[in-house]
Amino acid sequence: MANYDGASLVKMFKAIATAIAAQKEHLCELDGKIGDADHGIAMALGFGAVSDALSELDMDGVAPTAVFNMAAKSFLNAVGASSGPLYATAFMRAGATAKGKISLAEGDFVAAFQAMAKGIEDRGKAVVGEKTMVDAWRPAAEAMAAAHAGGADLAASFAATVAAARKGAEATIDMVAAKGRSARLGERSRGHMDPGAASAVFVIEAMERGLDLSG
Amino acid sequence: MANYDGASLVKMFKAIATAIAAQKEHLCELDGKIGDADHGIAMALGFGAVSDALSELDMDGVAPTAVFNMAAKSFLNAVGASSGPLYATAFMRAGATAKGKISLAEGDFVAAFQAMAKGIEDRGKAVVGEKTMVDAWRPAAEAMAAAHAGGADLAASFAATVAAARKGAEATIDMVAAKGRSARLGERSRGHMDPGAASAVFVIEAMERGLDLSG
Amino acid sequence: MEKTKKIINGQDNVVEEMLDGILAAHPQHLRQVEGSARSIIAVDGPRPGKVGLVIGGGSGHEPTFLGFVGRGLADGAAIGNVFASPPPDPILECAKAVSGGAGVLFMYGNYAGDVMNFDMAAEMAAMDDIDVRTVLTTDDIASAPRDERDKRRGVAGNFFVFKAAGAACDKILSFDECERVGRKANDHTYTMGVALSPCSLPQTLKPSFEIAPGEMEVGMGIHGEPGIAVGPLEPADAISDMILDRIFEEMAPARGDKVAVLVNSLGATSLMELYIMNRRVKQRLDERGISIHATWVGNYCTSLEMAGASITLMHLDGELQEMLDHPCDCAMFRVV
Amino acid sequence: MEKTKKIINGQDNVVEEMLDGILAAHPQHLRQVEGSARSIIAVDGPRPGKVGLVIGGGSGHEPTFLGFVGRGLADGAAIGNVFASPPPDPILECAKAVSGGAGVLFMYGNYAGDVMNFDMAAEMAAMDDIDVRTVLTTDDIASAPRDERDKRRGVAGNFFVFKAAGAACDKILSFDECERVGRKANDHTYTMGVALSPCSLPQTLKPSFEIAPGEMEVGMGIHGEPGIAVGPLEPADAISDMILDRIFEEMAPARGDKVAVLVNSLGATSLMELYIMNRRVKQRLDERGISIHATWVGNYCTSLEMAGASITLMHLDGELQEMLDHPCDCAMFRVV
Ligand SMILES: Nc1ncnc2c1ncn2[C@@H]1O[C@H](COP(=O)(O)OP(=O)(O)O)[C@@H](O)[C@H]1O
Ligand SMILES: Nc1ncnc2c1ncn2[C@@H]1O[C@H](COP(=O)(O)OP(=O)(O)O)[C@@H](O)[C@H]1O
Ligand SMILES: [Mg+2]
Ligand SMILES: [Mg+2]
Ligand SMILES: [Mg+2]
Ligand SMILES: [Mg+2]
Repeated sequence: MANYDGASLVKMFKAIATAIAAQKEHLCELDGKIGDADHGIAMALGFGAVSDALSELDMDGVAPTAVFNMAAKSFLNAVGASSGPLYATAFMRAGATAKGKISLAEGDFVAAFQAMAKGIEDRGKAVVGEKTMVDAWRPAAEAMAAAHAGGADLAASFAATVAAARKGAEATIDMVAAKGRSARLGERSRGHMDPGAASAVFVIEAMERGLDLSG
Repeated sequence: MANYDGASLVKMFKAIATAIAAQKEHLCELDGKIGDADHGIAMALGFGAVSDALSELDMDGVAPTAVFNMAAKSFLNAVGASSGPLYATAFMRAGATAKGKISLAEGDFVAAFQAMAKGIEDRGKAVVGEKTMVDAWRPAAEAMAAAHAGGADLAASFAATVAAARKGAEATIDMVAAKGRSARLGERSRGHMDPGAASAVFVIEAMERGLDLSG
Repeated sequence: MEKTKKIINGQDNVVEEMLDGILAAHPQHLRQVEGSARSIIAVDGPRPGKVGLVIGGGSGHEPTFLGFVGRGLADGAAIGNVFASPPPDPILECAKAVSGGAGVLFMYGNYAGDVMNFDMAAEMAAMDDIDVRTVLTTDDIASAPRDERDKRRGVAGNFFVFKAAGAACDKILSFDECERVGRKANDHTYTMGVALSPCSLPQTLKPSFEIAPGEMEVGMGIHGEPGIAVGPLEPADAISDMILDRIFEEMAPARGDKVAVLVNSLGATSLMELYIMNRRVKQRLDERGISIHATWVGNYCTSLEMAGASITLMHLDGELQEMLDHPCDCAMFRVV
Repeated sequence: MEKTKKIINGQDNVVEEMLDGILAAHPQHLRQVEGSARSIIAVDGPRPGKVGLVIGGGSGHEPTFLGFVGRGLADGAAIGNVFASPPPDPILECAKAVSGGAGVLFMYGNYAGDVMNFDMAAEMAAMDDIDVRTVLTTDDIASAPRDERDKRRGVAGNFFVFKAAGAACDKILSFDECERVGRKANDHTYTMGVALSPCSLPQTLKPSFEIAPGEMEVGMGIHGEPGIAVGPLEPADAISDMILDRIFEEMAPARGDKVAVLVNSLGATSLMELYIMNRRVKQRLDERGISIHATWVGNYCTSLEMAGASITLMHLDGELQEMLDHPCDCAMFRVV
């Protein structure tokens, strides 16, 4: 059973930054339909700043908590927008679950995902079904927990997690937004995927890729 | 030999108004190339106002001078722009040549055309070759004089006048503007017909049509 | 697709470069908080014993927010990226810089992103012993039904709301009073607008949304958030009537009441068009026997180069009128 | 072709309706001359013994000209149709209304149509024993070579020129002095601009000219008259440099000299872009050791909804600086 230290989390965040940069335009287009067309910009800016900040870190023995906290802080200060406090809170909460650990065991990801989902829900005062990134993060966190409880290894757990996030994001298409900028659209928000849910899928996919789960 | 009273001049001005209204867009387009795209608007506004004002006139025994003066005044107050003072001055001067007459004889059109061309030149401080309406009006006036001197009747004189105006307007295409708004373009003004020269042709054609020269 | 043309250098530094240009133009009015480039405060505003007023939000709405920083109006503004809330840090730095010990009011448009960032900053300020209260502007009557006023967005009317609260602060009213005036000002302010053509973010240089030829978007948000309806472009009077009818319905003004008027361009719409709308506003107010205390017409809250306009009415009483009339001296706005 | 969207009623009454809206918004500042709707004068400006200042020209440049009518600046403005000179009559009526017996100055941009109409009005005023002198603004350095300055157009810089002359008149200087200050102000004022996208007349609702994708027109006139060159759209700094280099060449400022700066939008170009340009203006002036006395940034002389911007520098001496600083109170512009 593999363990993931601070350095591997840095690699994970860099993978997220790369993935999001590639989806910048696509996410802006999604946001253009029901929001203000800047979600790709915000996310790319945020994870770009995370990646830059983490490059400055001394990797030698860096604690997972420190990586999450630095990610939270740099994301927050780079972004503004809704996604800023939402992801910053998610990473801060994830960091808290890793407090005192020098690396994350497979099971620690269950706690981290739960904390991230909860952090986003708390900060956004949102629940599943309101057409936000919560609709990807909450099922993802549940899938991770269920897979782990069922004895799956981290690779299999992540596969389930990604699948759940995707399904959750797809489900936002049919929803009417109740939180965030698009909430004012009422029925006009239906028929489009929530950009924050869409980007959550790219984030979680990139985590899977960046963590080198084959190890 | 026919004589033209005030009422027939009113008819003439109405014919001009109709002709110019039909060319409004075309004249704006020409002006768009080397000016500010409003020449058709100005001319249509001006002759529209002339036509409206003349409709108010008591036609019974109205003097040609009165018609010209009313045309000048209503054109001037409706238009602003360069064409306003230019045509207003032209009509005022034409009116002056008709002073005291109850109708215009064929030869009187020679004096009227000379006065109009001169009025435009004076007001605009322009001469032939500077890519303005003078390039249509001056040769038109000369052609009218020459034809009349050569014994042509008014119909034939007008035919020569219209032809000369057309030729003059065509000639502006190759000129570089030295007066008016387009004078700042230098070489970039070459290759386009001057809108004021173009509209002069429509005006003179409409005069020919409106005067009922068959009489 | 054809790229939207903008006079910018690169897409990444538009806000920094804009701020440099603003500070270069208005050194008598504005300065940066040391070490916090996105925190801009009034040279001559904050002072001990006065409630500090911090406004802010995304860039791209100029002269909102920076133009309204100055003596008698806001003490500071935290500046976000284009159409994005500022992060908590510059908000916090503004709060620290303008705090005169009497409390700090945060006022900004009601958008999820801004709320989350300003709330985080307020939590951080509390740790620095700065007492922060928040008044959200929610003047966009098209953005939620009347019984959900607290869900509405803040748009051009925040100009009136900030002005009134800024006057209260400048008069050294108590924290309670300043907050009360701010809330009251917001409750008395009603805005609705139409958009005719879209804007493009500097980062994408392409229109953030589409409005079909011959159509307008009714109630569109100032970041291009879709409005409540799409319809054929109407004449100026019909547009003004549609907006005013909805405003009157909510405001329920009585004969003899007084209002302040703001006819605002979203960017590309010209003063000529705004004044044509204002002509109708005056006619309609006259018809109803409502008197106009003051009228502002121009670019007050823009959305980059979006075409469109909004009408705001502030329903005045003696107090609000006094607050609007109170002098202020800002970089881009002055009442004498 | 797709029609340009505008918030208007009909194409025929835009100017009248705009004027109604302006008068409705600014009753403290502006009023119509009785019986001459297109002649607008300052409520509190003209007075016996003072040289009267009449400005004017076509509509579509708002806030030019009406916005600059008020105590301390112009006494009256004659308003033409969109992009067309006013006819002599409203100009004459303005002259009569503002004449205080000390002479009347006509100041307007140097365009053939305006010159002919204002000249006719001046001739008519002379018959009414009103002594009229004319100062044309010719600040557009792109519109003719330096040795033909009197052929140049008046553009955004007329704001500075009117301001200086208006101050001279307000200080009750003699007719000679007012005229001299006006001419001097014009001689010291240099403007150049670029256009990015065209405007459409309300009467046609289609673009009056074309600027290809990715291109800009350098030195374009404020009515869309073609400029001196067409080229690829450059970054803000390069555009500012190109303009400033030409201005510096003509102005030949020495280290230690003072200027006033105006960065003006032609309509659709946003404050964000203007301030980005102003950042560069400040850098370039700093480099040369030229000090900035004051900076104005915004919509001062527009061309309907054209996109583009111009930079104006006024080369100051003590006198011109005093004239710019002199208080004025206009509907759309104030110096306190
Ligand atoms: N209250 C909220 N709770 C959870 N997620 C939210 C909330 N508000 C917005 N979001 C998410 O943020 C996304 C928009 O992010 P972004 O475009 O970066 O911010 P902004 O709306 O401020 O421009 C939405 O698609 C949604 O998923
Ligand atoms: N000084 C002048 N002398 C004679 N004709 C002139 C002069 N200036 C302009 N014109 C004529 O006026 C025409 C433009 O008229 P118009 O578009 O109505 O006026 P403006 O240029 O004021 O918009 C030009 O095409 C030219 O023929
Ligand atoms: Mg967004
Ligand atoms: Mg023209
Ligand atoms: Mg945003
Ligand atoms: Mg014109």
